[in-house]
Amino acid sequence: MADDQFYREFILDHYRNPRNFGRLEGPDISHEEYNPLCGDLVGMDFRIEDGMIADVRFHGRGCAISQASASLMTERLKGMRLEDARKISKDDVLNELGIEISPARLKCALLSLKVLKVGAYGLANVDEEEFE
Amino acid sequence: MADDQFYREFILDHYRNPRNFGRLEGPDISHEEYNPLCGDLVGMDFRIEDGMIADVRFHGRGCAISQASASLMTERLKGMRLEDARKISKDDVLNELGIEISPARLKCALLSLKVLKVGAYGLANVDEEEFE
Amino acid sequence: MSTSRSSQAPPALDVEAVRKDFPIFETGVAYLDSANTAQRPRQVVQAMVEYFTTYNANILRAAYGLSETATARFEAAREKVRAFLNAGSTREIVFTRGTTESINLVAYAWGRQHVRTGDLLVCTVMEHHSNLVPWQILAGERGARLEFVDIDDHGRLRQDQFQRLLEQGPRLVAFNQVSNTLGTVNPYREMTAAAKAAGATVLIDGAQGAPHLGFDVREVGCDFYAFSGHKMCGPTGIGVLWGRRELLESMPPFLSGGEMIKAVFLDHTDYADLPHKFEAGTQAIAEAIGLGAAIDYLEGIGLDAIRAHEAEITEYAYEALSEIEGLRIFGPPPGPDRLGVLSFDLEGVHPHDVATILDRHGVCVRSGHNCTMPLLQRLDVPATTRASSYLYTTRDEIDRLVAALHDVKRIFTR
Amino acid sequence: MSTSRSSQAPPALDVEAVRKDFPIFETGVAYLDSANTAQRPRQVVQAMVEYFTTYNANILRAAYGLSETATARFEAAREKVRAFLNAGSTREIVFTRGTTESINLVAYAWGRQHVRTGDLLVCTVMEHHSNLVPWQILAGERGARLEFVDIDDHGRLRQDQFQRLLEQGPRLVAFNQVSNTLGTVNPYREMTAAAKAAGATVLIDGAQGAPHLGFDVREVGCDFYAFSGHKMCGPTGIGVLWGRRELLESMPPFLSGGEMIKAVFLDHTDYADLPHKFEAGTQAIAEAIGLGAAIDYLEGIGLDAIRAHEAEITEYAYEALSEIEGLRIFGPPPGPDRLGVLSFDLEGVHPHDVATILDRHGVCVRSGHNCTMPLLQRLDVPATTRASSYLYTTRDEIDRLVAALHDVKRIFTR
Ligand SMILES: Cc1ncc(COP(=O)(O)O)c(C=O)c1O
Ligand SMILES: Cc1ncc(COP(=O)(O)O)c(C=O)c1O
Repeated sequence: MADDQFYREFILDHYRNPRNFGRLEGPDISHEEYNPLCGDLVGMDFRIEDGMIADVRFHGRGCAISQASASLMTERLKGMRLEDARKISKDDVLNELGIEISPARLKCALLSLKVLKVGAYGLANVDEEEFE
Repeated sequence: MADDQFYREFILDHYRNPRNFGRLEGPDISHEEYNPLCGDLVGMDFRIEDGMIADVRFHGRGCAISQASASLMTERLKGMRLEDARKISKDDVLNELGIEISPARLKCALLSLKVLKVGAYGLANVDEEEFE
Repeated sequence: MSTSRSSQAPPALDVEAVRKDFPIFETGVAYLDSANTAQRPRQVVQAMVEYFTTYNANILRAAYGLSETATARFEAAREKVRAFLNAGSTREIVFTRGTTESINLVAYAWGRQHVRTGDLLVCTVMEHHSNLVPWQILAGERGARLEFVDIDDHGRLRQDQFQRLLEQGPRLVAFNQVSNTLGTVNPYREMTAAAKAAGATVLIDGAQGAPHLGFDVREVGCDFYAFSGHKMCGPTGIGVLWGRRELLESMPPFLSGGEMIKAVFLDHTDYADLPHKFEAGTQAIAEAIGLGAAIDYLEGIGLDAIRAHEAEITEYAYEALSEIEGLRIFGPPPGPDRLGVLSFDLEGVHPHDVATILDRHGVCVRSGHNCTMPLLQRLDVPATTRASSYLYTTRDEIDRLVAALHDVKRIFTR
Repeated sequence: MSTSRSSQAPPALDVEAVRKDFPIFETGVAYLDSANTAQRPRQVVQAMVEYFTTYNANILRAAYGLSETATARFEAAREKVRAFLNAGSTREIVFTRGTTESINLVAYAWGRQHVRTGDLLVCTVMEHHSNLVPWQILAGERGARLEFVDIDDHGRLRQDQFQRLLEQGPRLVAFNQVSNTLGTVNPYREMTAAAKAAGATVLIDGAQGAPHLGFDVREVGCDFYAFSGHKMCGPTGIGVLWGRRELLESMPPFLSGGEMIKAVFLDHTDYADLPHKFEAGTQAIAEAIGLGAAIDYLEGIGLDAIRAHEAEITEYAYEALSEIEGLRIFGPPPGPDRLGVLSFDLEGVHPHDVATILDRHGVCVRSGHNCTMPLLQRLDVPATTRASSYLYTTRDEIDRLVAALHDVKRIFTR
């Protein structure tokens, strides 16, 4: 049925077995974001070497969408050049999830992207609308 | 037509030629009331002798209803015992005007009664609802 | 499965007949989010449409027929609210946008006048943000202390703690009649009596109480009571603050401008009498009339009948949910001190995922913090799923909820 | 009798077609009180009914379809308002109950933060009480000075006086775009530029301007703009405050409670981002959606076409009224700086008597002080009779007004 499409196996797998879950010791960058609507939290620690994401871990709590999205994000980021990471867009994230996300859940899906943009790029004044 | 019924000749007569209009010198009682909705004002001065209204004058400005009602009221009051004046009711006033008054104009029609009740009887805590 | 708990037969409610009054049910949704906002019967919508299309005019200000009709209907709605609350006078009925504005009105107009440095304000840990943040801000501004009554393991207020706080002579006691997350009906009569005896001013947040239990301000004896139209089948954009007349009279105005004045001069203003002193600007006229129609509607069916129906549905739902493995319900068990608000946790599945899957089954529930974050911190959960019922809720809707929850479990244990 | 003043042909407005959208005209009234509140077209009523009957749910809070639809429509209404005002972002659009609440929001949240002892606040003698009393109260609380720009004999603001007040470096300048008693369109672009140059924060009360002229917040360059839905064919219970983003961001919240928070803890609260920081509690959802429909409706007809129609009606009415002996019209003659609000005095007859007799002819006009008592004190009249028009007003209605006024004269000179 439809929900099996929505909560696809690989999403539930990332939710139940999150990749790169945990903290880094002495990270070069560390940032957390919080979704007030549902209480979801995602944080990421980065080790940067020569402009490259040498290591990344995430921690947090929340719904399957926000946690699977963060887990997927860490897989994508590992070994990526920061300048390429900067180009990751909302659409990239949604395409990777490969499901149709309703407006109320968009913030969940994009929470890890927000952590990346605000934390790793220091885009403190990033427009909220990008993550809605 | 209907309006001729509403603005009956004697009302317009009292409006144009108010009876007992003016002030008393050194009145025993003097009181004014104001209708914030339309800016109508009615004030009355009383001379009391042996519990009897020996003389009364009114002053004010406003619509035909409020001014004619005040003029009619002074005619009724002159020579009346205070204790009888105390019994004058809302219905008495409306019956004397003899016209059907819409809710928005009721305050105009009853402004002089309010002056009488609050001023002459000292009913400072009189319920506003009585004059609405 | 369950039967009515009361031994004396309550007036019967024909839920299928009731549902015919609510056009939205034709869409087929199972609406279990009435604690968030209720559905509106056509009688309420019709009352508003009638205003807009046959006697639409501003109130109080004009001397022509349309405006007089509008004024009369608006004031008739106020009288309906007065009767609903058994208040002594319509002067005590102030129209606002909702519970939140009502409470803010008190926090600003009464609070700024009466609360001083070192004063104690007593609230509870189960309050909706709307009956918590205004007091937090007031306490911060005034250097007052804000203390919270905790709950016990069944989601009931700890009366022992409340008593100890009362011994400190609080300036204000503010609590909800019914919790919007736990469904707990607080012992508001007893709490009010104790708080008044301790010299406190008492505000009761009736947002969740008024729609189901009603309220008798004279019997309870509190000082302020606030509720929202939209949670009791009325429209959005309207609510009520009831206040004791002497208190309202001694308070400065809150919002100022048109309609709340007797006379304005460049250098000063004389304020209008109650209730207009607190109703600045053009009022939510259609909405007040709609609220009046909602009260007529609920009273036509009978609050007792509604209460009995809800008690039955609540018991049915509570039992059905309890049978789901890994599901934990917050708040007291069914009984006279709990209404049909069922917040729960489903092990291993976040409430947002629960709600999303339920939605795909056409079942509408709330997920999140229900505007009670401090309570959720106390319960140590980041969010809950909440199913809430009202006069139109059926066993069938509960069955659909339960079936959908089994699907959630199936998906998440695949 | 009159022709359109503009040389370039404005888009035409078919008033009979327009009137078919307004069910109330089937009652036969000549409605000349639109400056008080406008009539609502069926499109607006329908938008609200649709919400109530097909996707009625609370917004922002829930993750199911009905709630998402409601949220999307509510936020789409905000976007319509943004476009209507040409604002830079929907974050600058705050929903309120109306102009009065919008101005009070600024007086509380901005005023309490920025106004200090000895500061100068500049207002005008023609303000509606809603743009006067809040500043009076603020000035009183803060020990600030409140000064008023006077009018000249034509009901225009005395710009010489305004300049002199600006030289004193006021903290705030607050004035209306259009006067609700005189019909004067103030030179708001020039006044704003001058006030900004003098370092003042500028609030414009657009209650009478928005419905007829619209407003471009970026072109004008003011800091706050307030208007009401019910005066522009929208429902009651909804209005807007537009504020410059940096200003709104730096202001503390006004009302507090649900929806305006990021996170609440027992000892502190983090507030939500704009615009939600200023939208505490359940919003007037149906009403915001109705306002969106009203904007669509007005823009569908075209503000230019509406303006041209009103200019023609105003000129027609001005001439017709001027011919009545003993009748004196307040405010400027017809022209680009006057709208269709015609307040007048009929010698020897009190406005209340005028309105009562007009009502018996089915003609609805306002009588009284129009919530501008200081202006009436300045004009030295206790009250006025006011006839005001809008997009649906016809020459026939003006003719009925004139005929009824002759009857007033007949009765009073009998
Ligand atoms: C110029 C002006 N300002 C403010 C207001 C107040 O608007 P509202 O009553 O909708 O709050 C009005 C209308 O009454 C007005 O005409
Ligand atoms: C207990 C309680 N108090 C206050 C409120 C706030 O009501 P409103 O959002 O209508 O202002 C609510 C509902 O949201 C509530 O459930």
